[in-house]
Formats: sequence, structure tokens, C-alpha cells
Amino acid sequence: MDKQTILNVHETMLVIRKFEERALNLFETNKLRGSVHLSIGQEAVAATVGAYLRDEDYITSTHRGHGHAIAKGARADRAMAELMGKVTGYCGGRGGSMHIADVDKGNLGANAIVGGGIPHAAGAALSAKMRGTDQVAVTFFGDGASNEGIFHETLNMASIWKLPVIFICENNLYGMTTNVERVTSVKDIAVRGAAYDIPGVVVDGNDVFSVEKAFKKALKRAKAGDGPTLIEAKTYRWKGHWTGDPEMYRSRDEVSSWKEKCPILRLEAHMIENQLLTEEQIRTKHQEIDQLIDEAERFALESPEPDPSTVLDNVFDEGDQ
Amino acid sequence: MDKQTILNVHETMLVIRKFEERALNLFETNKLRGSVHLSIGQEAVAATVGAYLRDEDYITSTHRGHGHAIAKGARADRAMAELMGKVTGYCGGRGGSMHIADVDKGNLGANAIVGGGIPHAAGAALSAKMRGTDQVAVTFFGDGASNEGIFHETLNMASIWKLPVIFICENNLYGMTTNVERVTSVKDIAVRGAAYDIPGVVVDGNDVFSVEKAFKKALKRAKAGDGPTLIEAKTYRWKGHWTGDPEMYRSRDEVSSWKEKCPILRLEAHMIENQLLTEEQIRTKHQEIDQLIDEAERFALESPEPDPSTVLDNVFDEGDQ
Amino acid sequence: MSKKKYAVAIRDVIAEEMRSDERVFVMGEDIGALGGVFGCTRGLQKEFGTLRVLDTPISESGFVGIGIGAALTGMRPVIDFMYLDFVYVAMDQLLNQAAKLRYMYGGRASLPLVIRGQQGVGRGNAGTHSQSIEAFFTHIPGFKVVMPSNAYDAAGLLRTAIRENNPVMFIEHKALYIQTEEVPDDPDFMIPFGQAAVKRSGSDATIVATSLMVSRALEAAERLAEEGIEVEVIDPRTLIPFDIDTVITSVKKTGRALVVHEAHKNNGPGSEIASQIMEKGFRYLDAPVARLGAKACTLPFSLVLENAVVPSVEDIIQSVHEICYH
Amino acid sequence: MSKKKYAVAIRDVIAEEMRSDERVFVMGEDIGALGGVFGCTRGLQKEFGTLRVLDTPISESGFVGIGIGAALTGMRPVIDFMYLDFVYVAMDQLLNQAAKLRYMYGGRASLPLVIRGQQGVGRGNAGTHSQSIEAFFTHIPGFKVVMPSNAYDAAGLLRTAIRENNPVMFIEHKALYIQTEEVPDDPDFMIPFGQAAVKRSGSDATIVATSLMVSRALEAAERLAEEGIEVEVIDPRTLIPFDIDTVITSVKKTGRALVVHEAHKNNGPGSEIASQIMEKGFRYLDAPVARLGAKACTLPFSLVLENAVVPSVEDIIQSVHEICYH
Ligand SMILES: Cc1ncc(C[n+]2csc(CCOP(=O)(O)OP(=O)(O)O)c2C)c(N)n1
Ligand SMILES: Cc1ncc(C[n+]2csc(CCOP(=O)(O)OP(=O)(O)O)c2C)c(N)n1
Ligand SMILES: [Mg+2]
Ligand SMILES: [Mg+2]
Repeated sequence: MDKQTILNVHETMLVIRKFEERALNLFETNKLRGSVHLSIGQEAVAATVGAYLRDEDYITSTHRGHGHAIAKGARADRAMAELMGKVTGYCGGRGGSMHIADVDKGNLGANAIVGGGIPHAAGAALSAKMRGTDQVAVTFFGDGASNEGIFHETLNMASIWKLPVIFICENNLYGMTTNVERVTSVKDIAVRGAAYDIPGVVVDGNDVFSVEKAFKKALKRAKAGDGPTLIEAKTYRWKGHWTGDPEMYRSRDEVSSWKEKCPILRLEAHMIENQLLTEEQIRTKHQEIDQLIDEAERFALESPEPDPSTVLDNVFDEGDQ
Repeated sequence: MDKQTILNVHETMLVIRKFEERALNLFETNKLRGSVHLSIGQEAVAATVGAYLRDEDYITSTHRGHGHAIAKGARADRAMAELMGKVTGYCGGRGGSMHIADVDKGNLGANAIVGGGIPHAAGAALSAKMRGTDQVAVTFFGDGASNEGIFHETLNMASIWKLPVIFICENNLYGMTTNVERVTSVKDIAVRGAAYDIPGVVVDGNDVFSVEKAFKKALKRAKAGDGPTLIEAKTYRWKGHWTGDPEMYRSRDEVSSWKEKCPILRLEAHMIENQLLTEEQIRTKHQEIDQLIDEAERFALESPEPDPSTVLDNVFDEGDQ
Repeated sequence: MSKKKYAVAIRDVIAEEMRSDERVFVMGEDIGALGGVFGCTRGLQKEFGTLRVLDTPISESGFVGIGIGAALTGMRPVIDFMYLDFVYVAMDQLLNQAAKLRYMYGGRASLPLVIRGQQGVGRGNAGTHSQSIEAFFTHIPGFKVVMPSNAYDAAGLLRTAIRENNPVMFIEHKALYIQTEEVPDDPDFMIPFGQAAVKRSGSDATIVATSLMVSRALEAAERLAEEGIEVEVIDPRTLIPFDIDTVITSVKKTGRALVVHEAHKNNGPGSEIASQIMEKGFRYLDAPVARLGAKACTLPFSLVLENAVVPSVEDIIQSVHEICYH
Repeated sequence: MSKKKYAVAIRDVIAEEMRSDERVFVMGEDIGALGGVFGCTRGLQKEFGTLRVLDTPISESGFVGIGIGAALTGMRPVIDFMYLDFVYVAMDQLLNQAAKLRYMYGGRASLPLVIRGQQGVGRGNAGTHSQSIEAFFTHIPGFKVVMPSNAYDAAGLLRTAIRENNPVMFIEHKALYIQTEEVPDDPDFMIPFGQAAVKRSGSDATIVATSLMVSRALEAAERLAEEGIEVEVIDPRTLIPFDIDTVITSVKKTGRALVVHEAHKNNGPGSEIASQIMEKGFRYLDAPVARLGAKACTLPFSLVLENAVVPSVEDIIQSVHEICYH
């Protein structure tokens, strides 16, 4: 990873972290409502993948999708406005946290149905292949999603059609309150790649360089027309599944041991060690992002509510093809 | 396989073969209608598995299910009556060829939805486990079905719960008109077992002894509480996917090369070689079965049509629990 | 009688039925240690163990199918769907399998199977977590369809459902779980399917309302009474079977009817009910039967938009005005 | 004009649209070498290759999702469903995804996606291969729903569907594929959605009939004419959007209406249509709107039973008698 990419990945991780910390705060103070799932602790995966995607590449994401959206270029202000259901949000307040999308910029959407977005990425990859472009599609999903039938169906088709799609399973050890081991028959979800003749690789999802290595290889493979890769990133979510989760399914020790593996602190240590940024510069960066998030919050709070008389708009596209 | 079992398997194969040949003939002479899928050429799998199941064990089957039903003890006459939609059929004419079931005898049903019956077998196995019996459940399905999501979901759950269920994939090289290689990302579907930590084994589906060996091992494993096994039986259907299939997707040569591997002739050669039956005795057996099928045909033809005034019966079970 | 929340009433009935019938078990996502997202299985795994309170992977189609296999072979599964919207991924197992197997097998099998889940608005969960989708199960034959609007009914109907020999869609409402009611302690307390409850009597118009809409209809009725319009409010409690007789008896008296539900109005369950009222009560009708349901768009995330989509007390009042001053 | 079978009319429109628009492609099971079980894609793979006529594994949920991804990114997929009954395994991708994404994304995406499949009785395929399930797509907002009853309409409506920017359920009927009709050769021949066809005019009663039932309604009308009852027969052609104006205009004249479809009567599309007729035409009605649809049981395999379940010409005649002599 070159210096500029490292700086980008660092910045993206900070935006994700601080965006979500703020979202949690706004939720707790009743300034936003609904289902808000935080990816705090998992930022390295989204940020690293995002750094290697171009605008024209595609992603699909999940209920835990703020990080993926930001890494694919979403603005914090419009994303925050969407979390508040405001008209300036990415979906004009129609979608909320679980459906942030920006199709023109290649974010085909978060998806509130577990596994629901996986085939959409494969479809975008098929479309790229049909249109003869070198676009690549990435789909993020959780350990839990790998037990849905649609995971299986999509990997099989992506393999036989050699689609330029990369499957990224963020194994954060839990699906809601359920430990992955209790419901998943294999230790490493990556081994499931073999059932489709797809390379499966396990990476440390809290280490940007580990993610980078596997992802670059997958990108190369996809662009060469050799088909998909399944990457399993072992990581951890620090917060509850949902805001208010009593978290009785895991110990404080487990949580704090993972906090010690904070992907941001780890990258910052590397940056200091390799003299990419000083501690001072890092602190300044944090402040910059804090300001960005302040600004996003203000924008979202000040944005208007949607007009109820528009509620039936956009069920259909009435325009010409 | 002991002598008696060999004789049983041989007889079962003959019943299946002759039942289906007759069904085809009746279809072609407009005496029965609808979707009739024949398993001619694949008899070794059903017959061998059936020989090792007890009445209290369970099976679930597919649209190509006559053989499985017969091997699980279905009478040819009531099965033929069902193919004609007669009131004496296993389903009183409500289900037809694709839904023959005899739940009390452990046949939980053929299923016209590809993959639809796979979880039912796992459910029967779960039920056996809950009720503390040593019953085993077997589900038959095709190569095509292994690309349905429900295959994936069921194998995962069967594995984590160590259910006494055996997954038998009859890979007859085609799903309808589509060669398995064009739509399936792996050469051997058996390798998919590894994605669920389930042993996967390939057998020669036209050889009763090859099926026997794998199935006995799977039975032992299931009864020991060690969980499921995935058996892939490579075999071939001699007839079209449906009655009337123009079969443009395969060559005559391919079909005749597989006819040379006829599972019945193969077993008969073995029987003669090992002096289990003489040629004469085999001929007599054939005649016996021909008579059974004549009788079944007569029974079916002479049975009454259902009474239209009963059409709304049995939507619900109105009885006490 | 004990005062209980709707969620607790449900939990208690499941527990009692599990105690008295070994064949009853529950399966679903996060039902064990958590006790379900809404607490409807709280404490059950501790009492009955991990086999009879079976936590599943996120594999709805597969585990509904497994429930079917278990039901065919002597067990009585109660499957927890968390959000009923997720049934779409399991629709084949529900509508082609559970609903049809008994019939297709000529009546030679029974499927004692309860599918429980909650639906509706109330938590800002947006389009795929706020739907009301009972109409799928009233259209394809094979399911009994139950929609309790309060804790008392939830208890009585759930016991009937668990003891029923047929597939039952037991449709709860997320906004009702904290609703409290007196519930009989009788361990055999059951409410038969197909018996509507007349929640309020009146002579000027009949409202048929389900689930969360029952309370809105009652509120509207109180406000209409202030203007001298006396509304009869009927909660059918089960949609399959449907107690049309009670509705027609009411319409004979009032001559006017409105059907209110949270499902989409277009081709919603109210279309069937309105059509039946017309078929059986045409000569008593002084006005066309009115229908209210969610507007024809996906449920939006924004609260102001969501409120504009689902029938409100004001919408009900306005609709009653329209049929009364027709 | 050329005389064409319904199946051929469909095939030709797909081929023409694929020739004139590179973004159009077809995917589904056994559509390539075989050309589909009913021949609707015959010859296309030869002309357009294996990528644009894409044979899929038996993975309906996955390939509908892949179609959605392709539609979101500039392609215009036409997905072949062989038997529409199989949509149940793909219901989430259809009803939670295809139907909702545009709305949930605030209108900032379009989904030009056609789902084609046939339904209905006619080949003795029993319960899971004979259903008529348009009501799912008229209930959940987001799909246009098209039901051509003849080759001419099939051609004109399919071209509109393929050029439409929204998800379309294009619902064919297995018993109509060999039906023949004159079809315009104009490569831009389109029939707009939402325009009913008055198939026969009459003054005594209105029949609204869809798909296979249109011909049965016309046959019933001929026989009723012999007894002096003149029936107007309307084929709405699309259910979403629905041309209620043409229906009400007719009911104004006749005062009597019957809706006939092959889907189950209970909560079927006829419930919505009957309710709308009542809402908008109450004062013209001399009798309750009658409905005919499949009885409330799974479609049985036996032909005598199947015939007892689906509306027949006799059933239609009897129903018209009932509304006329009300
Ligand atoms: C089809 C479906 N089933 C269940 C749910 C409820 N649900 C939402 S998130 C979740 C857990 C997902 O786990 P995982 O895939 O590991 O993602 P994570 O939340 O850990 O990021 C569940 C069960 C859903 N949204 N969709
Ligand atoms: C869900 C579903 N999709 C498609 C079909 C149509 N169909 C019936 S049989 C069949 C092929 C099945 O192939 P395979 O599983 O290999 O079984 P085989 O017919 O070879 O025994 C297909 C596609 C169906 N019945 N159900
Ligand atoms: Mg997880
Ligand atoms: Mg096959």
C-alpha cells in the first residue's frame, strides 16, 4: 500500500468510526430512530476495499452498511440525513440506515434482508461483462448471511460464468446474538469457496494490509476474467447488534480483547512507526473528521422532513427508457 | 450384500423398470396424462437404499420419484392408480405422479419443486432425534437440485445438529435439458459436503454394490449420532426428461453407452456368475413382475375417478389432535 | 385472571403447551439465550433445553422445511419468524409445501405447524421490516390465519393454534407487544377460530378492523360518538376461517360498512371482506363498503411518510363520514 | 399482419427487441438449446449467443437477484420462469427487492426488468404447477402486472414491458401458447398498459375476465345471447395499472357485473376489482358484483377434480343468471 492509499484508508476509517459514534449518540438522544447497526471495530475491511475501487466499480452492502457506503464515497452529511429520514438523505428519507444507496456512484445499496444484496453484485458483474467494461463488483455480507441459500446460488453462478465479483464475508463472530460456531458447520467460511471452485481466503479483518493483500489478488483475478474470489475477514463488532442490545451473549473480556485489536490504532501505530504521519498530525486529522461529522449532524438536523404529499412518488419510473 | 438382499434389490429394480415402462406406454396411448418423469436406468440407487431401510425410516423424493416410492414399499397398483388420478391412488388422485406419498409407511412424498423435499427429510431426522428413536431419513434429489439454496441451508443445519439424515444426489448428468457441467461449478457434487463438514462420497450409481457400501457406512454414521453423509451416485436416465422430450441435448451414442451399463443386467450377470439365480429363474422373475404390472394396470384402469363433490375435502384436518 | 403483556401472554402459552405436550417445540433465530427480539420465548431455553428451543442459522427456507418434516412425523413445531417480512425467503416451503402437502397427499397426512411472527409499523424499520402480509395466506388455501389484537385474544388463539392439526399463520403486531390485558389462568383457555369479537356496538356503521387497527377503530368510534354517529366495531380475530355471519348481522343493522387494515389496500384482505359483505349483504347496504389500508407504496422509513401511508384515526373518521353521508 | 401462435408472437418480440437494443438479454432455465419448455425462446441462443441467452442453474432466487443487479447497472433483463409457480422460491428477490428498491432508494434507481412465466391449468401438472398467482403482485406495490389473453395482446404488451423502466410481471397462460391470431408486423407495435379491451359489447351484464377466462367468458356470452342476455366482456389486459374507467362505463350501462379469473376466488384479484366496482359504481349496481375464481383448495391432479375447481363456461352462465335475476 502506498503512502497516499494508507492516508486515504486511515481517513476513511476515521470517518466511519466517528460517523457511527455520532449516530449512536443521536439515537440515544432520540434525534434519530429505527434500526441502526454499527460497524465500529470492523472499519478496516470497508476502508481498504474502498481504497482500491474506482467510482465505476460496484458494491452491495448489508443492514450494517454505513462503513461500506462511506468507503464507496458517500458523504457523511447526506448519509446522516438519511438516518434521520430527511429529504436530503441519499434516499430522500425513504430508505433509512438499512438502505443507503447511490447507484450512480456504484453503491447499489445496503440491504435489510440478510443475503439479499449478494446476487445484486453478481448481477452488476454480469452486466459489466456483457457491456464489455472492466468494472468489478464487491459484495459485503456477514457470517450469518453465509447460511442463506442465496449465498450458495450466487457463488455457483458467479463461478460458472466467471464473473468479476468479489465476495467479502465479514465474520464478526455473531449473527445478532448467535455465535457463528453454533450455527455454522465450518470453522472458516472461506472453505465454502471450494464448493464452487472459487478460491477462498481468510484474512485478518482488523489489519488493513492483510485485507489489502487478498483483495488486490482478487481484483487481479476478476479483471483477468478468471472469476470470483471469496474473502473471509475475521473481525469483530464492538457495539451491540442493535442500539440497545443487552449483549448477554458475550463477555466483557471478549469485547475488550478485540478492542485491543482496534484497526485504527493499529494503522496509526504503523503510520507513526513508518513516519507517514506524526502523532500531532494524526490528532489534527481526528479533529478535521470531528468537524466533518459536526457539519454532517448540523446538515441532517437542519434538513427538512419529506413532504407527506410526495409519499406516492417514485413507486414507478414514469420516464422514458 | 447377502443373498436375500440381492434378490430383493433385483426384484425392486424390476418392478421399478417395468412399472415405468408401462407408465410410458399408458401415457403414449393417452391412458394417463400430466407430468411423468421416468427413472429408467437409475434403479440401482433407489432399490439398494430401499433394501436397507426399515418401515419406520423415512424418505423424501422428487418429481422423478416412482422408483423411490416403490423401493420404500409402495404397491404398484396404487401407484399406477395415482398416475391416472384415480381415487384408489396413494393420494386419491389429488397428487399425481409428482406427489406420491405414504406418510404412515415413511414415504414423506415426492415433490414437484426441485429441492423442495430435501429439508423435509432433515425435519424427519430432527423429529426422530427429539423422539429418541433410531429412525433414519434419506432424501433423494438430482444434480440440478444441488444448485438450489435449500440444499445449502439444509446441509448446514443437518451438520450442526448431527441429524440422522442421508443426502443422496442422483447425478444423472442433466437437469432437464441442461448438462450438469454447464451449470454446476464443481465436477463432483460430493465435494460440496466439505462446505458443511459432512463426508461426501461418489459412487457408481449403476452398481448396487457401490451404492451399498457407501450407504451402509452412512447409515452407521447416522445411527451413531455422528450426523449426515452426502452420497453422489453417478447415473443416467435413459428416457427423456419428460415424456415427449426431443432430447436434442445429448447424442444417441451417449445414451447407448449408458444403456450398456444397465444396472439390472449388471446385477443379473453377477447373480448368474455367483449362482444366486439361473437364467431360467431370472426369466421367471421377469414374468412374475410383468404380471404384477398387468394387475396394477388393470387395477388402475378399473378404479373410479374421484367424485367432484369431494374436491374441497382435506384442505384442512378437521380431526382432533 | 392475570394482567399480562401481549408478549408475555404468548410466551406463557408456549411454555404451558410445551410442558403439557412433549411434541411441541420452538425453532427460530435468536430465540434461545435472547428469548427472541420481542421476548416471546424468554426463559424457554433455560426450562426446555437447546433441542426443544432450537436456535437456527439464518436459513428460513430450510428451517421451515425442517419444521414441515418434523410436523409430518409426529412433532408440533412452533416456528418463530422474528419479522414476518422474512417469510418471503421461505415462501415456497410455506405456500407450495406446508399449505398444500395434506391436500396433495389426499388427506393422508397432517401438518400441525404454527408460524409465528410480527408485522406492521411502529419501530421505524422501513420497507422490508414493516409490512403487513396476511393476504398471501388468505389467498393460497391451506393455512388458518390468525391476527390477535390484544393479549387476551393472543393467549386464547395461540393455544388453539398450537393444538390445531393444520398449518397456522399466527400474525402478531410489533406495536402490540407491550399492550396489557387480563388473561385467564386456565391452562386450557382457548378461543375457537372463526369467532369474531364485537368490540363495541353501534347502529350507524360497522367497522371491521384487524390487529393494530382495532384500537384505532375504537378511538375513531369514540370520537364519532361525540358527533352522534354510533359505530359497531368488529374484530374478526381470524381471517381464515372468517366469521362473515357476525359482520352481516351488524351490517343488517347499520347498512354501512368500512374495513380497515394495515396491509395494502390494493388487493388486501379488505377487498375480500368488502366483496363478501356486498355478496351477502347487498340489500342492506346504504352505501358502498369502504376500505382503508396502507397506500400503494413501499412502507417508507421517514416517520412523517410512514404516518401518511398507514390508516390513522382521522382517516377512519373521514371514511365513516363518507359512508354515512353517502 | 402475420398469423402467429401466442408463443411465437412472444418469441418474435423478444428477438426484435434484442436486435434493436443491446441491453436486452434473456436468462432462465433451459431457454437456450431447447428454446424453453414452451418454445418462447426458440432459436434465440443461436442468433444471440450463450451470454445474451443465458441458461441458468436451478437457482431462481439467485438469478432473479442477478437480474436485479444487471437492471440496476444498465441492462434490461427478461427473466424466463418456465412455470410461474416457481417464483415462490424467489419471492424475496421479487417482492422485497425488485418491487421496492427504486422506492427505497428515493427514486434514484430504475429497474427495467421483465419476469415472464406461464401459469394456469391445462397440462395436468397438479398443485404446484397449475396455480394462478397474479394477486401477489397486485398486492405488493412495485410491479406492473400484465396478463395477455391472446397473441395480439401478448406481442403488443410484451414490447411495452421490455421498453418499460419498471419491473413487470408478464403472466402468460400455458393453455394459450398454441392460440393463433393476426399480429402486426410493425416493429414498434405496442399496447399501452392500463387500457382494457372490450371484447364484446352488451347491455345486460358486464363480465371482467382475464387470461384463459376471456375465451370462456366469450363462449358464455354467446350462449347467453341465445337466451336474450347480452353480455359485455372486458379484458383489462393489465391488472397494474387497472383500467377501472372502462369497467365503470360498462357497468353504468349494464348495472350488473361479474369478475372471472383462474386465481383462487378467496382474496383473489377479483376481490379488488369487485370492490372498486362497488366503490365507483355503487349507484349503478342492480345486483352485487359476482366473483368467480378457483375454489379454495390446492389444484388437484385429477382432471375431473381440476375441472371442478376452475371456473367453467357453465359456471359463468350460472353466475350471470344469478346477477341478472337478482
Ligand atoms: C432474511 C432475514 N432473516 C433474518 C433477518 C434478521 N437479521 C438482521 S441482521 C441479522 C444477523 C446477521 O448476521 P451477519 O450476517 O453475521 O451480519 P452482522 O449483523 O454480524 O453484520 C439477522 C438475523 C433479516 N434481516 N433478514
Ligand atoms: C424450483 C423449481 N425450479 C424448476 C423446476 C422445473 N424442473 C423440474 S425438474 C427440473 C430438472 C431437475 O434436475 P435434477 O435435479 O438433476 O433432477 P432430474 O430431473 O435429473 O432427476 C427442473 C428444472 C421445478 N420443478 N422447481
Ligand atoms: Mg456477523
Ligand atoms: Mg439430473
